[in-house]
Amino acid sequence: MTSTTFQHTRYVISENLVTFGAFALFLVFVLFAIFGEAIAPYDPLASNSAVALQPPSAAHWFGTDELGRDILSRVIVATRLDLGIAVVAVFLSFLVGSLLGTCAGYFGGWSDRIISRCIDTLMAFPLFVLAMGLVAALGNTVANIIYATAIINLPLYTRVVRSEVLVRREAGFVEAARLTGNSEWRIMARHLFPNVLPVMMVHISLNMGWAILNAAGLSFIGLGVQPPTPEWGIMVAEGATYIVSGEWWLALFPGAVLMLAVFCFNLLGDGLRDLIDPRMRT
Amino acid sequence: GGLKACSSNDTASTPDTAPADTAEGGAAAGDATLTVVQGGGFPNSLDLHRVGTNRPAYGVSWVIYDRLMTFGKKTLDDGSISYDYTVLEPELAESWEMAEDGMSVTFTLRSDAIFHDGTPVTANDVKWSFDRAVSIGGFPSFQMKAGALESPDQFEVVDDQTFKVNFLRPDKLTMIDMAVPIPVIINAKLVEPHLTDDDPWGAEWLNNNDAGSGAYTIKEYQPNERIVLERFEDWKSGPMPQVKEVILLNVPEAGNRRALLERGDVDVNFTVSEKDQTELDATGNFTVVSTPIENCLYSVDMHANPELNGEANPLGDVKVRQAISYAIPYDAIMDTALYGQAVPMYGGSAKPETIDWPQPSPYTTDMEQAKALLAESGYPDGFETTLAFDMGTQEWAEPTVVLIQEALAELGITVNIEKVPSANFRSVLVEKSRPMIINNFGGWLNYPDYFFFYAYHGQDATFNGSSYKNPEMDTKIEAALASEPGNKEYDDNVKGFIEMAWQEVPRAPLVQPQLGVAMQPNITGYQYWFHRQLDFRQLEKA
Amino acid sequence: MTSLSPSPPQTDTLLQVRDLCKTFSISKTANLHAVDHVSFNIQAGESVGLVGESGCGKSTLIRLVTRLLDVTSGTIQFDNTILSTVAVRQFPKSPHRKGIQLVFQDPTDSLNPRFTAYDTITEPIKRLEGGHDKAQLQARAAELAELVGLPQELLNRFPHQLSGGQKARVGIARAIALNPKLLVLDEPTSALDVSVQAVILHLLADLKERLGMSYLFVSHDLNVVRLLCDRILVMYLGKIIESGPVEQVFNHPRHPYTEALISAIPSFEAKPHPIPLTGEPRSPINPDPNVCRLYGRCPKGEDQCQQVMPTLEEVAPDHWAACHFHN
Amino acid sequence: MAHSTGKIIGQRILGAIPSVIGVIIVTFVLTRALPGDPAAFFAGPAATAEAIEEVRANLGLDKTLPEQFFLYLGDLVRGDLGTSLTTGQTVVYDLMTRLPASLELTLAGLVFAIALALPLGILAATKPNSWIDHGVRLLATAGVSLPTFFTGLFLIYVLYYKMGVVPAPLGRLDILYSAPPKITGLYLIDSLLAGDLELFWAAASQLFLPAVTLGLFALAPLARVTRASMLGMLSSDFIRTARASGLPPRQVLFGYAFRNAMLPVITTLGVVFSFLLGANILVEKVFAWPGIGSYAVEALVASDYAPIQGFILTMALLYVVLNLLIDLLYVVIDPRAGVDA
Amino acid sequence: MTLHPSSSSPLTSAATDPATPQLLKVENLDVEFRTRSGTVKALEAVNFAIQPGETVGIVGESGSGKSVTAFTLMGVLDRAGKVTGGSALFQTDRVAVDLLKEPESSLRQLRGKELSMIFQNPRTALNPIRKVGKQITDVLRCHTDLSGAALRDRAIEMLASVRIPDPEKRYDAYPYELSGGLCQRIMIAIALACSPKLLIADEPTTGLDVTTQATVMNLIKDLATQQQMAAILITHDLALASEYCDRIVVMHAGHVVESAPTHSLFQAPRHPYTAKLIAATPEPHKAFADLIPITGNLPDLKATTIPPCRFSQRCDRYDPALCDQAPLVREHLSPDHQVACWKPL
Ligand SMILES: Nc1ncnc2c1ncn2[C@@H]1O[C@H](COP(=O)(O)OP(=O)(O)OP(=O)(O)O)[C@@H](O)[C@H]1O
Ligand SMILES: Nc1ncnc2c1ncn2[C@@H]1O[C@H](COP(=O)(O)OP(=O)(O)OP(=O)(O)O)[C@@H](O)[C@H]1O
Ligand SMILES: [Mg+2]
Ligand SMILES: [Mg+2]
Repeated sequence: MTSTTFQHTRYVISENLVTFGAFALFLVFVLFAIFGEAIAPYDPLASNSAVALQPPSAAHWFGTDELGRDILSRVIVATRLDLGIAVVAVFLSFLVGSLLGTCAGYFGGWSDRIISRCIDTLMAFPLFVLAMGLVAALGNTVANIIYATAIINLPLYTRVVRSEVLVRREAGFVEAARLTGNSEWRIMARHLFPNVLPVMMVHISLNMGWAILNAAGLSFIGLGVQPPTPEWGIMVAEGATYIVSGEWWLALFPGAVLMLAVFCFNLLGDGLRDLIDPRMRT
Repeated sequence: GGLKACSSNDTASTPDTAPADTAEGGAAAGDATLTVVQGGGFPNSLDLHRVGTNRPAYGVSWVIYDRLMTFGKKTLDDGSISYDYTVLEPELAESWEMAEDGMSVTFTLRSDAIFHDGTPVTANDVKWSFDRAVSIGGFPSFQMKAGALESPDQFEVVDDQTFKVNFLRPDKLTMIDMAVPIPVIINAKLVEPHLTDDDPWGAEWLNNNDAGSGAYTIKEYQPNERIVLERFEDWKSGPMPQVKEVILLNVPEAGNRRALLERGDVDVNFTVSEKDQTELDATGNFTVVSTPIENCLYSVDMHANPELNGEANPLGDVKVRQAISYAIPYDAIMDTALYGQAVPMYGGSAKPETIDWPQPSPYTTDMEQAKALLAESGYPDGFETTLAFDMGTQEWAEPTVVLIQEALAELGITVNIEKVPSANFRSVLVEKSRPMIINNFGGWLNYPDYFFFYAYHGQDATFNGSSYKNPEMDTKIEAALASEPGNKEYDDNVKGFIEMAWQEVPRAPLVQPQLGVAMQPNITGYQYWFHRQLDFRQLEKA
Repeated sequence: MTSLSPSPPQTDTLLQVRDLCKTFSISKTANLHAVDHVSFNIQAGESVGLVGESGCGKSTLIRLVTRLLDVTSGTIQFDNTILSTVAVRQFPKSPHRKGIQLVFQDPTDSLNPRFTAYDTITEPIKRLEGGHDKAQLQARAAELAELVGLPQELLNRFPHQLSGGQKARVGIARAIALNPKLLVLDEPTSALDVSVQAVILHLLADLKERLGMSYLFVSHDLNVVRLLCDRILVMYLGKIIESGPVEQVFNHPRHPYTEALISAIPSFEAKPHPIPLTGEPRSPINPDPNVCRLYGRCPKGEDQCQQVMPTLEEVAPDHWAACHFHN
Repeated sequence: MAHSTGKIIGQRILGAIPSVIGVIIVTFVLTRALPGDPAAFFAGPAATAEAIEEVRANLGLDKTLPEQFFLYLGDLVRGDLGTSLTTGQTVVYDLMTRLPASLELTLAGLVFAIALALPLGILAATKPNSWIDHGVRLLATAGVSLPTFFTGLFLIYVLYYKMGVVPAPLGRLDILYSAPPKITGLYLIDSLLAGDLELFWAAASQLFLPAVTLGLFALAPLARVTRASMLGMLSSDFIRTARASGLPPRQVLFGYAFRNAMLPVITTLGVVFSFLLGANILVEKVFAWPGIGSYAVEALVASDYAPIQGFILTMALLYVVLNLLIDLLYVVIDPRAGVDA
Repeated sequence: MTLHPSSSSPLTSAATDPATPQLLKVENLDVEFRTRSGTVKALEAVNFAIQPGETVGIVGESGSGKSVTAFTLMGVLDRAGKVTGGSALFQTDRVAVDLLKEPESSLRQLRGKELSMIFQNPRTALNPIRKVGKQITDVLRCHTDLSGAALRDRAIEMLASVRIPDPEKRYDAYPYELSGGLCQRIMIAIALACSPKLLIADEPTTGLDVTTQATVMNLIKDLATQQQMAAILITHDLALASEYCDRIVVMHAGHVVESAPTHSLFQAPRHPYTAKLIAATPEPHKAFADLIPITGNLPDLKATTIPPCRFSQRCDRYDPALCDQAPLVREHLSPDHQVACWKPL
C-alpha cells in the first residue's frame, strides 16, 4: 500500500507538471515558515526613515515601506503567521466539522436534525460578515482571526463529511463491522472516518488558500492582526492605498506572494484530488 | 465651545465660506457645477441636532441653513484664508444690539430673507429654532450650554423682525456660540405638521428634509452616497455664491479620491492624506491648501493615575512620562507619518512665552535624557505597556505608534500596539482603560482654556486621555475660563497651566495637524473654517 | 395470517421465525411492506435457500434475521432465545452476535477499503472474542485463510489489490471466523464470474460439511440454490409463497410464480419459450391484504384471487404453497 | 409538477424558519457583544457621562438584554428594522435602496463569471489533460488567488488611472447622471425601462470593472465544477448510448451531457452567489459602490446595531430565497429532484 | 489439420461462401488502452463475421474483451482506447464500409440507423433527465425525415412494439419512474427505432430478474426475426447464449478462442476453455459434482510480455513446447467451426 501510494504519488506528480510545481512551491513556503527570520535579509520590524518608500533595488529587492522597512524580509517572515493562521483555522474547522458531520451523518435522526439546523443557520449568515462580526466582537487578535475563519469554514466540513458518511453509512463494510461486534462509536471512528479522510484532504488544501484570503479581507477593513506584525493581507491592504501614488511595490509583492500561496494550495488541492480519485488509480 | 477630534481626514468637512454680507462681495453668480469627493465619513443627516449626526453633515447644514451671525475672515501668514473668530458679521440678522447691562442682546432680522419654500423668516422661526437647540438634548444642547444658552425662557420674540436673547450670566462665549453651526434657523411653520408627541422637534422629518433659508437647497439626497445642492436664487443673507450646483460624492478609498482628482474627474478632493497633500502639491497641477487646525493637537496620552485597572501604573510616575516624552522620535514621525504636513509641537522653549495654543513643548528626541530619567524613576528596567490608536486615524497613527514602539524598546519599555476600530475607540476614551493612547483633540473655539478644560481638567472629560487630575491645574484652568483674554490674570493662568502641562506631561504633544484640501487650479475662494468643512458658498470655479 | 403449522419447536430447531413483518414508512400515509408475516424454521445443520425476484424483500428478511434491522412485529428465536426484542444497537454486545454471521452480496462493498485482509478476518475475533495475543491472532488468520483457500501472502493486501474471488473468500473467512451456528449468505456469488462462482459454491459446500453450520442462502438463481440447499423458500413481494424440499419444489412447483421462475432458467438444452408471467409486479406500498400479490401477472388470476389472499397450505409432505390453484 | 413545486416552496419556507430564528438570535447576541459603546459613540465626543446615559436611554440600550431582545422581536414583526445612526435613515429604507445595488453588482459579476466559466469548463472537459485544460485551470485559479480588493484597486490603477479606458470608480453612475426612475432598483433594467440608452450605457460602464473584479473570484469554482461535472457526464453510460445512436456531437455535448452536468453547477452557483453577496463588501468599498456590503461594514465599525441586524437578516432571507430558487431550478432540470424533496 | 498464422486466416467462415455477403466482417482487430500504469492490450487479432439475420453470441469471463469489441464497432471506445490494427467491414445497402477507418461524420449516419447497440444496466444508459419518449424521438429525428406529431407517433409505436403497456403514458415517463425491465425495453426501442441491420446487445439482461430476463430476451429474438435483423448478443452466461444464438464466439483475455454454431459448440467444444466454461456453468439438471471450477485468473493484459496463448497458464493441456509458439494458430475445423489452440480437444 505504502509503496503503491508512493509510486502513485510520484506518478501523479511527474504526470502533471503543474502539480509538481505546486508541491515544490509548497516546500519553499514551508521552508520560509520555519526559517523565516534566518532567511530574511533585514529585521522585518526595523524602521529606517532614511530609506522610506524606496522602490525595489539591489539592497531591497522588494523595496521598502513607508517606515523604511524591508518588504522582502517582511514578506518572508509573514509566511509563518499566514500559513499558521490558515493551517490552524482549517485544522480546527476540520476537526470540529468532521466530528459534527460524522455524528449527523451516522446517527441521523435528531442529532442530524439539530446539527444540520445549526449548520444551516451558520450558512444563512453572509460568511465574511460573520467573520467580521466575530473578530470585531472578540477583538482583532491572531487567535480570534483563526477562530472566526474556523467558524465560517465549519459548515463546509460538516456538510461534506456528513454527506460522505451518509453515502457510506449503508455500505457493506459498515454493516459488516456491526456484525463483527463493533460499537457505534467504534464504527464511526475506525471504519467510517478513515474512509472519509481522503476526500477531506482536497477540501483542506483548497480551504487553506481561502483562509489566507479571508484574513487578508479582514485586514483590508481594518480587522487584521495588530501592527507592526508582518502579515501578507495587511501588507496588501495597507499597501493598496499607495498604488495610485506610484508606490506599487508596497502592495504588489505581498500580493504576489499571497497569490502564489493561495494558488499553490489550490493547485495542490487539484493534485490531491488526482491522487485520491479512485478512477485515476489502477 | 464644541469639541471634535481634529484630524483633517477622519471625518470630512466642507471648508470655504462666503463671507457674510459685510464681506467684500463674491464673484457674480455663475452656472458652474462643482464636484467634490470626500471619504472617511459622509454627511449622514440634514439635521445636525440629531443624535448621531456626523461632522461632515455640518458642511451641508452650513449652506442650507443660515444662522443669525457668522464670522469674519482673515488672511493667514501663508496667504491662505481663514475665518476670524474675533469678528462677528451679520447673516440672517441685519444687526444686533447689546443691552446696557450686557445681560441681553436684541437681533433685528433681515426683512427680505425668505425660506426655501418662499415664506419669510420671522422671529418666531428663530425662537423655535433656538428653543429646539437648547431643548433637544445631546450635543446641540451641550454646545449651546457652552455659551450659557440653556433654556427657552432666554429667547424672546419681540416682533416679527426682532428677536431677543437674555443672558443667564456673562460669558465670553455667548455671542460666538450663536455663530457656530448649531443654532441654525429652521422654518418652523414648515416643520409644524410633522411634529408628534414622540417627536416634538420634528427630528424625523428634518433628518431628510430641508427647512432652511440658506444659500443652497437640497436637490438630491442619497445618504452616504451622493448629495446634490442647488443654489437658492433668492438667498439674501450674503453675496450670491458663484457655483450653481454642488455634487458631493462619497469615495471611501483614498487612492481613488486622489486618482479622480488627478484625472480631472472631480474638482475638489476634500479628504486628502498628508502624503497626498505633499505629493499633489509637488506636481504643481493642483491647488493644495493645508491649514493648521486651530486649537488642535495630536498627542500621546499617558494614563497619569498611579493605578490602572487595579494594577500599579508605571506611567503614573512623572519621570517615566518625561522619559517617554524624550524618547519619542518626533522628527521621524513628522517625516514618515505626516509627510511634513503638520506643525511640529516639540523642541520649543522650556517656558511658554505666549498664550498661543498649541505651542511647541520643550521636548525633543533625546535618548540620553530619556534613559537618565527612566533610571531615576521607579521603573529603571522598563516595563510592558499598551499603546492604543483609532483605526480611523490609521494612516498617520499607525506609522507613529510603530515608531514609538521601536524607540521605547530602546528604553526597555515593551509596547504592545492595539489598533481599535473607531466605534470602540470612543469607549476606550470614555473608559480610559489603556495606559497609552494616541489622541487627537481640538476645540472649536480657539481658547487655550477651553482646550485645557477638556484635555487636562480634573473633571476628567472624554478627551482627558490621560485621566489627569491635579487641583492646582484645575484652579488655573477655571480662573482662565472665568476671565477674558488680554487681561493679565488670564495670561498668567494660561502660561501657568501650559508650563505645568509640560512639566507633568500627561500627554506628550506631537504635532498640530493641518486640514488639507486639494483642488483643481480653476477652483478658488477656499476658506478654512473651525468646523473643518467646506463652505460651498465661497468656492468659485473658473 | 400464515398457516404454517406452528410445529412445536424441536430441540434441534436453530432458528424460528414467526409472523415477521418489516414495514418502511415512505411518507405519512404510505408504508412499504418489505417483509410481510413471514414464518419459517431452520434446523441445526440444515441449508435453506431463499429465492425471489429483485425487491421482494430477501435482503430485508436476512437483515432482520442477522439483527441489522429492527423488526416491526413478529419474533425471531435463535437457539431458544428470543432475539427480535434486542435492539440493533445493543446486539453487538449480545452473546448471540457471534452465532449468526453474514456473507455479503458485494464482496467489494463489504470490505473496509482501509483494512487489510488480515485486519478484516481478525476483526470479529478481536471484537467478539478478545483476549488473543498477536501470535494467536496470526495463527487463527492463517488457519482461516487456509480454510477458505486464500493464499497466505494475500493477507497483507488491501481490498483493491484483490480479485473478486479473493475478496469473496475474505468475506467468507470473516463470517466463519467465530464458527457461527447460522451462516446467512446474501447472494454471495451474484457479483462473480461463472468460473469463480463454481469455486465459491464448492468452498461453501465444503465448509458446511466441515464446520456443521446451518445456511440461509439467498439467491435469485434457483439453479445455484438447488446445488447447495436442502429446503427452499420462495418469496414474492414480502411473502413466502412456496416452501419445500428443494428437489420437490424444483420438479413440481405448485405456485405459478415458482413455475415461471423455474421455466425461465436458461439451459443448454432448452430453446426459447414464452414464460407465463406478463406485466409489472404490484407495488409493495400499502398492499391490499385481500388480493394475491401475484394477481395481474399470474396466468391463473381469477376473481377469487382478487378477494382472498391465498395462504400457505401443505400441498405435499413438507411442501407448502400459497395459491388457490395449487393443483 | 405544479404540485411538487408548491410543496417544495412550502417545505423550504417551513424548513428555513428555524434557521432564520437562529440567525436573529445569533445576530442579536453578536451585536451586543461588540465591544464598542454605541451610546458613547453617538453621544458625540464632548458628551458628559449624563449625556451618554441620556443617549443610551434614547437608544433603548439601558434595558436588560432579554427586554431589548423582545422589543427587537416586536419591531421585527411590525417590519420595523430600526434606524441606522450612521446614515440617519431607517434600516428598511437603506436596505431597499442599497440591496438593488448589491444585487446588480453581484448578478453582473455572476453573469460575467458564468459567461466565462462555463465555456472554459466545457472546453477543458472535452480535452482533459491537454494544454487547454491546464491553461483553464491556471487562469481560473489565478483569479481566485488574489484578494478582491487588490484586484479591484489594481484594475482601477491600470485601466482608469493609467489608461483611462474605464470610467471613474464613483459608484453606480458617473457624476453627472442621476438615477433612472426606480422600478426594480437595478439601473441597467430601469434605464432600459425608461428608454434611456445613454443612461444604460453609463450604468453599464460603471458596472463593468467591479463586476469583473467580483466575477474573477467566482470564475474558479464555477469552471472547476463545470469541468469536473462535464468530465463525469462525458464518460457516463447514457452519453455512450447517445453517441452509439448517432446523435450529432453538439446535441450529445449540450443536449445530453451539459444539461446533466448543470446540476452540480447550479449548486455551486448558489454557493458562489451567496458567497459573493458577502464578499462584495470589499469590492463595494473599493468602487464606492453604494451597496449593502459597505453599509454593513460601516455599521459594524460604528457598532450601529440596527443596520447590522437588518443586513444579516436580509442576507439570511436572501439566502433562503436563493436556495428556494435553486431547488426550483433543480426541479425544472431534474425531474427526480421533485420526488425526494 | 491445417495451420494458419493468424495474420492471414480470418476465423470467419463466410469467406468460403461468397454467395451470402457477410453483414459484418471483423478482421485482426487490435485494441489497446493507454492507462497511467501501462498499456492494456485489450483485444488482439479478433476475427469474426456475421451473416444478415444471424444471431451471434459472444461469451467469456469478465474482462475478456466483449464490451471493448462492441464499443470498437460502435466507435464509442473510451478516450484511452486506440484501435491499433484490423478492419471491420460493414455491408450497408450499397457499399461496404470499414467501421474503423470511415470518417466520424459518415459513421454517425450509420450508428443508430444501420447498426445500433443496447447496453448493460439500462438505468444508467438512459439519460436520467429526459423523457424516454424524447430519447426515442431524438434518434428518429436524427436519422429519419419525420417531424412533429409523426415523430411522436412513431415513438409511441416503438414503445408499443417493445410491449410496453400504456405506451402513450410512458412516452412522458422518466427513466427513474420505470423498472429495470421497462428501461431495458426502452433501450431496445431506441436501438430498433430505425430498423437497423445489426443490433449489438451488451449483456442486456444482467441485473434483471430471471423472469424479466426471459421476457426481454424473447422480445429481442422476436423483433430480430420480424425485422430480419442480425444481432450480437454479448453475455457471460453460456446457457443464455445457447438458448438464443445461432452461433457462439468464445472470448478469453482479448482473444477469440473458439467460434462455432451453437449446437456443435455444446456438443463438442474443441477449445479447453470452452469446455471448462461449460463445465462451470450451473444448469437445471447438473449435479453438484459436475460443476467444475476454472482455476487461475486472466493474464495481466498490462504485462509487457503476454504468452501467445493467453489461456496457457490456466490450461491443463498446456505443453510448453507446443503452446508457446507465436503467433497463436486459428484453425478451421469445419467451414464454420474455428478454434485457436495448438492442442484442441
Ligand atoms: N431502508 C429502506 N427504506 C425503504 N424501503 C426499503 C428499505 N430497504 C429496502 N426497502 C424496500 O424493501 C423492498 C425489499 O428490498 P430488499 O432489498 O429486501 O429486496 P431483495 O429481495 O433483497 O432484492 P435484490 O434481489 O434486488 O437484492 C424493496 O422494495 C426496497 O425498495
Ligand atoms: N477505459 C479502459 N481503460 C483501461 N482498460 C480498459 C478500459 N476499458 C476496458 N479495459 C480493459 O479491457 C479489457 C476488456 O474489458 P471489457 O470491458 O471488454 O470486458 P468484458 O468482457 O466486457 O467484461 P464484463 O463481462 O465485465 O463486461 C479488460 O482487461 C479491461 O480492464
Ligand atoms: Mg438484496
Ligand atoms: Mg462488458
